[in-house]
Amino acid sequence: MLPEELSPPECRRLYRQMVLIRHFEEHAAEAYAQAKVGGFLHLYIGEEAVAVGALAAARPTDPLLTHYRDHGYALARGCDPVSCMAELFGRASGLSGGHGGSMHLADRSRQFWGGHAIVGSHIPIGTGMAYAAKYQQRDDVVLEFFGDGATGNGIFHEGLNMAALWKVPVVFICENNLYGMGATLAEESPVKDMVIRAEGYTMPARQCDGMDLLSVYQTVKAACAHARAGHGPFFVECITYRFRGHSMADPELYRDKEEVRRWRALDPIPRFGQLLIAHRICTEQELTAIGEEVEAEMLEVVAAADAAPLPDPATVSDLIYANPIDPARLAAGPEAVAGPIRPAVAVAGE
Amino acid sequence: MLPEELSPPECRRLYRQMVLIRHFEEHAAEAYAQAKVGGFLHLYIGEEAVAVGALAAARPTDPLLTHYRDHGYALARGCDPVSCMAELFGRASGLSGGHGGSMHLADRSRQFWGGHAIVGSHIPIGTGMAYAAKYQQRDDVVLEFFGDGATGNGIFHEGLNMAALWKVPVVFICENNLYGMGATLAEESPVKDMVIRAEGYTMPARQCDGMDLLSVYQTVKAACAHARAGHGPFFVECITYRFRGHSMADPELYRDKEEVRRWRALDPIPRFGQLLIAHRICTEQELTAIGEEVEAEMLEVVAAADAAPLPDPATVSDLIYANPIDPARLAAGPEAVAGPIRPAVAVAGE
Amino acid sequence: MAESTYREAVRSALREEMLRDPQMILLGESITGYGGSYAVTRGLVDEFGPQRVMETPIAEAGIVGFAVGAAMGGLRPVAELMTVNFALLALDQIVNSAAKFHYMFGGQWSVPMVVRTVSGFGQLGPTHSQTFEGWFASVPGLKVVMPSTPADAKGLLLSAIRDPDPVIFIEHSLLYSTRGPMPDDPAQLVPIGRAKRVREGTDVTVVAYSRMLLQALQAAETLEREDGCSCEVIDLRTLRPVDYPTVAASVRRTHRVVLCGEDWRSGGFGAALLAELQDLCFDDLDAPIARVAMPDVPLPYARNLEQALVPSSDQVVQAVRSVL
Amino acid sequence: MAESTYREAVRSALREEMLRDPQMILLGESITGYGGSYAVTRGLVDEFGPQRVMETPIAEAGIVGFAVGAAMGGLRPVAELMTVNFALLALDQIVNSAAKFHYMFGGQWSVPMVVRTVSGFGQLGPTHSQTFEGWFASVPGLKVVMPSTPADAKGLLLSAIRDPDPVIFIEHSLLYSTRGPMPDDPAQLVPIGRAKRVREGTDVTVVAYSRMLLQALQAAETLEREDGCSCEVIDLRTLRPVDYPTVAASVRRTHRVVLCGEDWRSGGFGAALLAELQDLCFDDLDAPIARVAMPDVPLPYARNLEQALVPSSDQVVQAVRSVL
Ligand SMILES: Cc1ncc(C[n+]2csc(CCOP(=O)(O)OP(=O)(O)O)c2C)c(N)n1
Ligand SMILES: Cc1ncc(C[n+]2csc(CCOP(=O)(O)OP(=O)(O)O)c2C)c(N)n1
Ligand SMILES: [Mg+2]
Ligand SMILES: [Mg+2]
Repeated sequence: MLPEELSPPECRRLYRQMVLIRHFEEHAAEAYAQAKVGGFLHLYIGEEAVAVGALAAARPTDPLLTHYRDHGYALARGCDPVSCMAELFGRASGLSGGHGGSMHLADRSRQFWGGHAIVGSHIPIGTGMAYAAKYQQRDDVVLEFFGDGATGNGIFHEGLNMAALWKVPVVFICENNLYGMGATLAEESPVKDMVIRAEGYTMPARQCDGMDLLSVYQTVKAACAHARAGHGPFFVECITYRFRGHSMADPELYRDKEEVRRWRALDPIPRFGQLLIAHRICTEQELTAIGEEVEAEMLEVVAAADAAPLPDPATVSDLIYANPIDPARLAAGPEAVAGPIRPAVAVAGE
Repeated sequence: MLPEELSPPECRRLYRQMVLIRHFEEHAAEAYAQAKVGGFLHLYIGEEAVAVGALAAARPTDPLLTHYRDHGYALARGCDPVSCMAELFGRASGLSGGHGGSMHLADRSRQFWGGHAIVGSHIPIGTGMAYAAKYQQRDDVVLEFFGDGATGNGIFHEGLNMAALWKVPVVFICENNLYGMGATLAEESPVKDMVIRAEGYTMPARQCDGMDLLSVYQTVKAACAHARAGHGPFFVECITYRFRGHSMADPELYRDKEEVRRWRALDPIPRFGQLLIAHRICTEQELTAIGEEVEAEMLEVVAAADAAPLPDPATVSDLIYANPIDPARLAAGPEAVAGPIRPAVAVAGE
Repeated sequence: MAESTYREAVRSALREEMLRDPQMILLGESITGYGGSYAVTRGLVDEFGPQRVMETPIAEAGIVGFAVGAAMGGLRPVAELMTVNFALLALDQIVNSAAKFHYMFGGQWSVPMVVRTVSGFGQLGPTHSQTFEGWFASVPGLKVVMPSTPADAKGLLLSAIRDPDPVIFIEHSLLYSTRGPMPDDPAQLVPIGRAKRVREGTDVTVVAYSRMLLQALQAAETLEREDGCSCEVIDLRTLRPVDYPTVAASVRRTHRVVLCGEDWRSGGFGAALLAELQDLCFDDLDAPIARVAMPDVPLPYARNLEQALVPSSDQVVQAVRSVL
Repeated sequence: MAESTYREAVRSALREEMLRDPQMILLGESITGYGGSYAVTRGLVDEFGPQRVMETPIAEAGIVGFAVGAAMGGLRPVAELMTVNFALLALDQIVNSAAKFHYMFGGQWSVPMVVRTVSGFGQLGPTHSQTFEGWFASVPGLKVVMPSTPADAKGLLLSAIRDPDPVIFIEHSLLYSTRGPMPDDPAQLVPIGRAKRVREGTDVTVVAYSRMLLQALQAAETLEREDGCSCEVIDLRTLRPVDYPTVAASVRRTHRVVLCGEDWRSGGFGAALLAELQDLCFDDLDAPIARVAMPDVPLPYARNLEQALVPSSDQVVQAVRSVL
């Protein structure tokens, strides 16, 4: 029943990742209450199986783009928790140098190309990255995560349409948590199942249980195989649920406690834990130990982030451009120059 | 085989409308060559059966919105040909006062709410008009025409999605003429049949032969019945072809003469004419007579448009606002006033 | 005299006008069950039902396009765009549909609609901390309003809803909880296109709107106290059309001007104001027109960086001193 | 010395850079079989194939978003938006993606892409005759270029493609068929951010770009002939960053300035320029800075109305006379 590539150590690693995300988010919430985190904070609690299961099914070298509810993906991709927390704290050592904040984490070294806060805006961007991979004959598959709410936006349509048209290697993963901020699925969408959206592009699609790491893992595994084989994009829908409000500011007037309770009973972490016990991969005690170990790590993470230096206001205007131009310097020079100024082969960001 | 509501006089009227559009367009092309028409001119030649068949299937009171290839719809809706031509000539008596030009014809008195030149932009607008009809419990059905190319734009998605979500009485009519400017269907769309687009919204859809007036008529008839009965939006795809270039500027490098010849053989006008003869509704001679009569009318139309007065440059800044505000006048007055300034029930444009 | 918060003032304008005009509808993202991301529309769906208070998909262009059509169909739509940052997605519908139809179709119909949206900041990061009033105010066919007080928020919103032309109504997230006096007549309207002299002075004219009006008034107090400088403060309230007669009259008396805004310095609304005022008052000016604006930087998340950039009353004080 | 049309100059820049850089791609609407609505890309798909010259759906936001991603993936995309009017549909991707990523993600990557688009008019009607350079030029993170000559069109486009930052490159439909000399070195680059003094003069500084540069030069001849007035004419070429040193140096000599553009007067790019120049040169100015711009009207279709509104060399002449 467990795919054989999911060895016991690997299973324990995945379990630990979900726990790590859960604890990270709880500490982030606490730090927000202490005003160490500002702005909007969107927690991933309840949806851990999606990021962990999906990224386990892909390669660590597969480019990853997500929406703003992005902490879980960053951690599942192996980004340094201290740098993640430091970004939430607005520190210079934060994953995005303190410029982006919670919604805009990114770690290029891990092919994590950002949390994106304009709903759906990253969808055509991922399509373009997938085209670049195809053009350069890399066998990468681009992973794009977004919510059910994003599917109502035109940019979703344009990004999927182009991906289908040009058969690029991308897997679109819709995290259907039944709400777009305060909008229920019935209020925001004429279709209950997001996979139906894919039909307009004749794009293969599959739905899975987003509260079950294995279900997500196996579905995304198949999707990546399809895309990597050159068959074009694949659409995955993960039915999941956020246990907390949309953001810390959310009074949650739009859903009742009973519904939340029902979903909390499906918590992906104990669920996967029970599976590991059933398969004799872990004992109850070992799982508890993992929880305690992660919690201890988190205390250090928060302390380290708290101790991290603030960005220097003197540098606030740096980095607006990769190649800042100073007309004052140029004004002296010639009106035309002999090329080439830059290398022909672009290496983005260099 | 002919629906009984299509009486012989009605059939002759529809035939005449197609001929009228054909001749209007040919004269518009001639006037363009003489620089009496400027800017972009998009001819409807070859697609007459769509506008005439569809509008015959709807009520004259059903709100109508189209894309910029709009002369055919205006004439099929009964707009004065002289006013239409005068608009192309940029005259004050033009349908839009000379402000809009060929791409922006409109005639509110006939519920023709405009040619729209930003591809797809009118789609959510029609959805909104349909919502207003539903809200006010009018049994209008909004008709929206657009091309195959529009289906790749996000605004198409947003407009259809909302229409399906709110079940508004609108019929989306996609004029699939196989090209979006120079883009072939295969270049611009991952799906060959535009009706597939509707599946992503679980919107009922039907394809028809856009070169056959009857096929368009019967399909749109059913679509309107569906929408008017309160069952929500309906999507119609008419397979058609433009015999001329995208616009007068189009060198048509992207398609071969042979393909054009094949489609010209399917010309909707003689095709419907033969049907009328077969049903003994008209004789060959009568059809010829209609052609001559229309041509005679067109010569008068062009002459009248040519004689129409130019807009007065002194009025060029009028009409930017329905309620122009002059701060100079206000500055004297009080900083706050007792309401109400305007009537509670908005009558658009009044 | 009754008091109200800015948030309640906006809500009461919406509510009272909906009671008065059965054709008025609201639409937007998370404006029903959630009550609006800034809680402005809370409770309205319960009172007026989902046909009149419509939860929409996350589709800004569609929302505005839909509202344009609803207005053409005879309704009075007020569309909420959650923040002005997202209005970029709807700009085509605002500029090429709402703002154009009356003129382009020869005056056959107008588009009586309001786009309510919000500017502001507070560690929201580069994509969520922008404000584009200068762009909207440059478009013929639009009217643009940015109230700074609860009374103006209500009075101007009522005027905007009743106006037959499209109005961009920009609120400020940092003003929602501010309180202020309300007029005795709850139906009192504030006319679009009318600025307000909120403080009389003789040495310098400070022009502001929205949140910066508060910074300007605070700066005026400081300057009075510390420099004995008498600032005249004008609340622009409407950005298109601008009440130049009122502003110019003040400049002709003070001969010095400071313009305050929160958008980017290069090409922001302050530049538009400066350009027109230079045309109108060049010979009256004893000093260059000074601007307080956001430096040309995407506002970063880190609190200390944000605080180093956001226009404040201190900057207004310095700007005034620079022209004295 | 070799000559070329503006159209050929743009095409040769695209073609030669594609030959030089295998990572460069083009994408846009009707740029393959059709050859581009202004025939700029004609023939390129035959030479480079559909993988490098991509026909796209009519999806401006998607086109720019795709290009941003392609750039992040290591390609050098040049996206064509058929006209600048349609760029409104892509503004979110331009402003919140392309312009933000390098700063927002702490400099981890840049977005080396070019958006090529076109402004212009000619009885195209209100939705198709706009130009928004002032909006683009107000966005930190963007570079904005508007060449007026074939040589600059080529040299600046080459620089834009090789630049690691996103560049908005705005051509002019009425310049495509104009001819001009080309440098002997076909690979010669014109640096972004460098204005050009195209005519020396002592009485007034006329600043222009794109099509208005031609109007300005024509006006200068007229003024020389009829008024004996010596105009210095500066071709701005780059709108962000603006070469203020060059412009200000000229103003300090002439003490009079006329700014020429085709966008709306209220809040157009001319207002942005005016505001900065009055900060830089207030004491050097002997007259208010004059602007030639489009009146605040949606440009109507009728030829006689359009001609009454479009900025011309006559208007430049009058503007110069108004400041003398
Ligand atoms: C274009 C745009 N519109 C509105 C918003 C405000 N907003 C932020 S998150 C959100 C809801 C998104 O819901 P969904 O896509 O389902 O993701 P989830 O939050 O459920 O993970 C909204 C409306 C935004 N960020 N961008
Ligand atoms: C948003 C937008 N992008 C591009 C254009 C330029 N353009 C005008 S018509 C057209 C092709 C439209 O094709 P289709 O929708 O199939 O309509 P058809 O011309 O075939 O009737 C394009 C790309 C435009 N007007 N609007
Ligand atoms: Mg969701
Ligand atoms: Mg077509």
